Amino acid sequence: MTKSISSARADFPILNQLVNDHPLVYLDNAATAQKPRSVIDSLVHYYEFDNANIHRGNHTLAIRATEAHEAARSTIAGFINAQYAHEIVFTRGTTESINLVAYSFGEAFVKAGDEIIVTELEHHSNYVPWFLLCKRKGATFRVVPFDQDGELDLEVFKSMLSEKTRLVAVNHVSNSLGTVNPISEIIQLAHQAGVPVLVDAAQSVQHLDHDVQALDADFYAFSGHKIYGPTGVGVLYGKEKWLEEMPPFLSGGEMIENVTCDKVTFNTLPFKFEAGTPDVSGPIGLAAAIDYLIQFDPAELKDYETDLLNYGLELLSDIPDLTIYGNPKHRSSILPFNVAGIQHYDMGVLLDNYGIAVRTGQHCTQPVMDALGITGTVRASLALYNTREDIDALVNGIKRVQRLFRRKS
Amino acid sequence: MTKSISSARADFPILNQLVNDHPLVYLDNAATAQKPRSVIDSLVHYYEFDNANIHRGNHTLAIRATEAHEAARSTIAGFINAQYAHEIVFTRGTTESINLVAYSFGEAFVKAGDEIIVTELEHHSNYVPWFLLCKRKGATFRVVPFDQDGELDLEVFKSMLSEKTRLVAVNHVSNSLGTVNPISEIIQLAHQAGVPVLVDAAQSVQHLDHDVQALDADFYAFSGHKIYGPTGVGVLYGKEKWLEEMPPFLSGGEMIENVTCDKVTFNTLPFKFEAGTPDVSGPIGLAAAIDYLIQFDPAELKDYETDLLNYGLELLSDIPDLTIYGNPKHRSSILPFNVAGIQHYDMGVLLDNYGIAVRTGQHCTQPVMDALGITGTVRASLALYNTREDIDALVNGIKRVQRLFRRKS
Amino acid sequence: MKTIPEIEAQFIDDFNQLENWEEKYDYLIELGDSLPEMPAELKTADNLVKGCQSSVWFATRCEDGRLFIEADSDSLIIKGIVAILVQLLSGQPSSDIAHADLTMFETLGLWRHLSSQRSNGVTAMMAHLKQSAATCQIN
Amino acid sequence: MKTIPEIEAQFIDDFNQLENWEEKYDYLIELGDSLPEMPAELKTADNLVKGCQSSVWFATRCEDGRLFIEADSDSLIIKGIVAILVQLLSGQPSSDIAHADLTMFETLGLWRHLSSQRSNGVTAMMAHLKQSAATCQIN
Ligand SMILES: Cc1ncc(COP(=O)(O)O)c(C=O)c1O
Ligand SMILES: Cc1ncc(COP(=O)(O)O)c(C=O)c1O
Repeated sequence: MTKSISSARADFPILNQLVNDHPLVYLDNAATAQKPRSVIDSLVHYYEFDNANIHRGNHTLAIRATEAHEAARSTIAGFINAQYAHEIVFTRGTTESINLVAYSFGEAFVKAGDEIIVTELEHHSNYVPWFLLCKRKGATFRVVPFDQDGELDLEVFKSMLSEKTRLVAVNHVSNSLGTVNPISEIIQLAHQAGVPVLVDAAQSVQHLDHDVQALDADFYAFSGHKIYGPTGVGVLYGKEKWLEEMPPFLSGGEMIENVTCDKVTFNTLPFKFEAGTPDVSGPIGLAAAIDYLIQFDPAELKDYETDLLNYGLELLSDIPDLTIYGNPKHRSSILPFNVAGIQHYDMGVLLDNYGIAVRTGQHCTQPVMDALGITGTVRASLALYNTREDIDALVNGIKRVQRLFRRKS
Repeated sequence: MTKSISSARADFPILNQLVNDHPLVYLDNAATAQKPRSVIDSLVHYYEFDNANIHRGNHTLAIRATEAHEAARSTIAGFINAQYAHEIVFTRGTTESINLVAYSFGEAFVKAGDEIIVTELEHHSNYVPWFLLCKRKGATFRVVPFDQDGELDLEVFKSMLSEKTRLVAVNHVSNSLGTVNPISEIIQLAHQAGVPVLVDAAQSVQHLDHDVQALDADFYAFSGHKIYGPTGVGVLYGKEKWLEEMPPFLSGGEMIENVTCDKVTFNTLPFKFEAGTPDVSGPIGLAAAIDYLIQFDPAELKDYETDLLNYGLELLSDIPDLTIYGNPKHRSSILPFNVAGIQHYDMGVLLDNYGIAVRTGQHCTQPVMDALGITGTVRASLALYNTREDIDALVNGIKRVQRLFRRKS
Repeated sequence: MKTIPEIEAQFIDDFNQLENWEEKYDYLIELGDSLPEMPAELKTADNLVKGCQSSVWFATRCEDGRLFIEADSDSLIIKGIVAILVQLLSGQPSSDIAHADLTMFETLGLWRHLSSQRSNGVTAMMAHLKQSAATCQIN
Repeated sequence: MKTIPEIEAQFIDDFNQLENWEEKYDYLIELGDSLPEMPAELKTADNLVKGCQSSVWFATRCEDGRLFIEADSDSLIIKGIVAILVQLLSGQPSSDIAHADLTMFETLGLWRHLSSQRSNGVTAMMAHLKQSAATCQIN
C-alpha cells in the first residue's frame, strides 16, 4: 500500500501555524521545502542516541553513527539509481557540488582554448562557477539562449558542441520559469560529441524522474533542503570513472591515506572528496526525507503535482493584468508571474500579510530576467503538501492586493 | 548566578544510556562532543516553526529564519570577540575553513619561492591544505618540529620566519597530545616579521581563551560539532582587511552581486564567502551551544576541566606498563597513552565492551605519530560533562583489559 | 525646520492612528506618491543603492553642510519608505544625519521586512545616506 | 580438505559455545597465537592492506589454482580474525575464494566493529584476498 497524498500535509508540523493571523500558505518550495516529522525525528534520534565522529571510531556510538551515515549514502544511491554507493559524494548543497566539479574536473580536464557550455536558464550556482573556471583557464564560456516560451534553443546547442567542448552544465528544471529541459536529448547529443554532462537537478529530483543511469548523466547535483531534507546537505553524484580521474578538492582529515613530510596520498572514493568531519546528521536526515518521499506512488505523485500546477496556471491566467512568464511544453511546479502596476517586491510583502509565502525578485537567475527584460517576478512554487486551497488562497490574495492598489490610483 | 558544572551532565540526553550493558562513559570528546538538550531543541524549533530559505525572502518565515541565522552569527562573533559580525564566515567545519583560506589567501598572496610555516603537531586538516598549496604555487612548505615533551621548538620557528614567509598556520591545542601551544607568543613573533597567523582552534575554543582580538589572530577556525553544536557547521573568522582582499572561494547563489553574460561582481562580507543556500539550521544550533556554554563561569569551568585532566594523568600514570605521551607545560583535556603489549586498536575495542568510548589510532596526525615512532595511541578526551567517575571507569577498564591479555600470555 | 527627532515623533504618531496594516500601507503608498519626481538622468548606477531587493536611487546634494536628497524606487512600498527618509533627512545638517539612528522603523509596527538584515534596504539606504553626509561639510 | 562453508560452520559452532565476550576474545586471541609466524621480509608495503586501522599484512602464493596465504597483524584481535581467514581460505581453490561472501563475521555476534564500513578491515582484507585470487589460475 502506498501512502495517500492527501495524508501528507499533516506530516509537516510547520504548516500548522498562523502567519500574520492567517493560516500559513507556503508556496516558496523551490527556495526550500518543509520537513516532515520523520525527518526532524531522525535528527533528534541521531543526537539523542548515536552521535559520534564517524569512520575511524571503534566504539559503539561511532559504529552506529557510521552505519547510519553510510546507510544514508546507500539510500540516496538507490533513490537516484547510482551504480555504486561510492559515486555519492556528500556536500553542503547543489552549489558546493557544482563548485567541486568546476574545480576538480576543471583542474584535470580544462585548458586554454577549451569550451564549457551552459544555458541562459541556469541558476547562478550553475553559471558563475563555470564562468570563473573559464576565466581562470582561458577557456571559452558559451551560453545556450532560450526562446520566448522559455525553451532552450537546441539548434544553437548543437551548433555549439564541438571537439573543443569539455563539459555541458544544464539544469533539468529551471528554477525561475519551471521549464523542464529535454535533458535526455541534451545528454545524448553531448555524448555523441564525446562530451560529459552535469545535470543540475536542484529543482527536478523532488518532482521528476531521477534515474541517473537511465539519463546517463555524468554528474548529477542536488540539495537536501529542497527535497524535504535538512539544510546544509547536498549530493554530488559522479560516474565512478570521472570521480576516479579527478583530483581531490578540499583536503584534510578523512580524505587522506598517508601523510609524510614530503608526500600525501589520498583515500578511495567517495572519501577522497569528503575532507574533514562530515555533516554526520545531514545525510541521515536526507535519507529520512527520501524514505518519506518513496512512500508515495511516483506516478500518482507526478499526476497530483501536474494537476495542481495546471490548476494554478488556469486560475492565474484568469486574473486581469497578470502575466505568466514562459510557456514551455513541460513545466514543473513553478508559477512565475507579475501583475501590472504592482512591483514583485510589493506583491510579496503584501501577500505575506495574508499569510501567503512566495518568493520575489531575480531568483538567482539574472540572465533569465535580463533576457525577459524584467527586474524580477513573483514566484509561487509547489510541493507535495500543497493543495488547491493553497492556490485559491494565492489567487484571492493577489486580487486583494490588486484592490488595495486600485484604491490608490 | 552562573550554572553549576555538576548540573551539566543531566542536560545531555545521549549520556543516559547503556552501551554493551554498561552505562556509557563517553571519552571521545576531541573527536566530537555531545549536544545538550537545548541545542537539539533549537533545531527542532527551527524546523517546526521557522524553516525557510534566507536573506532574499520577504515573507515572515524567511524573515524569522534570516533573523535567527544572523543572530547566530552575532552570538558567535560576540563569543570570540570579533570586531564585526561580518568577520564570521560559516563553513562546514575547521577543515573547510582552513581550505577556504588556503585557496583564497593562497590565490591572492602566495607565489613561487614564498614560504608557509606549519608545525609537526598539526592535524592533517591544517597540514595537507598548506602542503598542497605550496605544491600548486611552487612555494616552500616548512614544518616546525616538536621536542620530546610535545612542545614546539620556538627557536626553530623564529629561525624559519623571514621575508619569504606568507603565513603561519598553527593549532592552539594539539588534538593528539593536548599540548597548549604558546599561541600569543607565536602570533607576536610572526607579526613582528609581518606575517599573518591562522589559528586552528578546533581543540581550544571549547576549553581555553578564545578572544581573537586579544590573541590578535588573523584567521581563527573551529568546528561546531566539537563545541557542543551540531555536525556540519564550522566557523572561519578572518580580520576584515584580509577577507576584503581575498577573492571568493566557492561561487553561485548568495555570494553574487551582479551577473551578466560577461561580468560577475561579488556581494559584500561575509556573503562573498558563503555561496549557495547555507546550512540555515547549523549556525542556529551552534549559537544555542554557545548560549549553553556561557552559562558557566569560565574560570570555574577551566579549573574544573584542568582538575579533571590532572586527576586522569595521575591515575593513568599509576597503571603499570602504561605510557602517557608528551609532557607539555600546559595540556588541555587530552589523555594520550598506550599500554605495553596491547595494541591501541585492541584497547579501544575492548574498552568499548565495557561501555567506554575512546579513540585509537593516528588521530589524523600521522607526522606526530611518525615523530614519536609509534603507529598510534589510545586517546581519552574530556568535556565539561565528564566526571571523576568517568576517569575511574576508564582506569578500571584498562586494568581489566590488562588482565584479559595477561591471562593469554 | 523641524529636527529629525521631531519629525520622527510625528510619523510615529501618524502611523499609530492607523487601525490595520492595510491602512498603514495605504498611507505609505500615499507618502510615496507625494514624493517629488526624480529626474531620470539622476537614476545612475552610482545613485543606485546596493543591497536592496528593489531598485532604489538616492541623489544627494550638499549645500553649506546640509544634505538635500532626491529619491525614487520602483517599489511603491519602498518609495513610501524613501519618502519618509526624504521628509526626515533632506535639508538637515549633515552631522545630524550622521548621528540619526532611525530605530523608528522598528517601532512603526509595520514591516518587520524593513528592519531585517538584507531583504529590506533601510539599513543599506541609511548607510548610503550617511556616507554622503560624511562628505558634506559646512564651507 | 574441508570446504569454506564447512570450516565456516565449524567456527560459528565454536563461537556459539563461548559464553561471554571475554571468552570469545580469549579464543580469538588464541587463534591469532596459533598463526604461523610471517617472515619479516614479507611485510612489505605491497602486502599491507589499505583501509585497516591496524597494520595487516597478507602474502599470497598461487599453486595450481589454489591460493596459499601467510598473514600477520600488530593487533591481536585482528590477528585472530586474520587467523580465521587463513584457516578458511588458505589452500582453497581460488575460484571458491572469489565467491566466498563471509557474512559469517556478522553472525559470530562478536564484533559489530568488524562488519562496519571502515573501522574494521574485514571488507578490505577480503577485497585484498579476492584480488589475489582473481589472478591465481590453474596451469
Ligand atoms: C586540531 C584539529 N584541527 C582540525 C580538525 C578538523 O576539524 P573538522 O574535522 O571538524 O573539520 C580537528 C578535528 O578533527 C582537530 O582536532
Ligand atoms: C536550479 C537550481 N540550481 C542550483 C541551486 C542552488 O542550490 P543551493 O542553494 O541549495 O546550493 C538552486 C536553488 O537555489 C536551483 O534552484
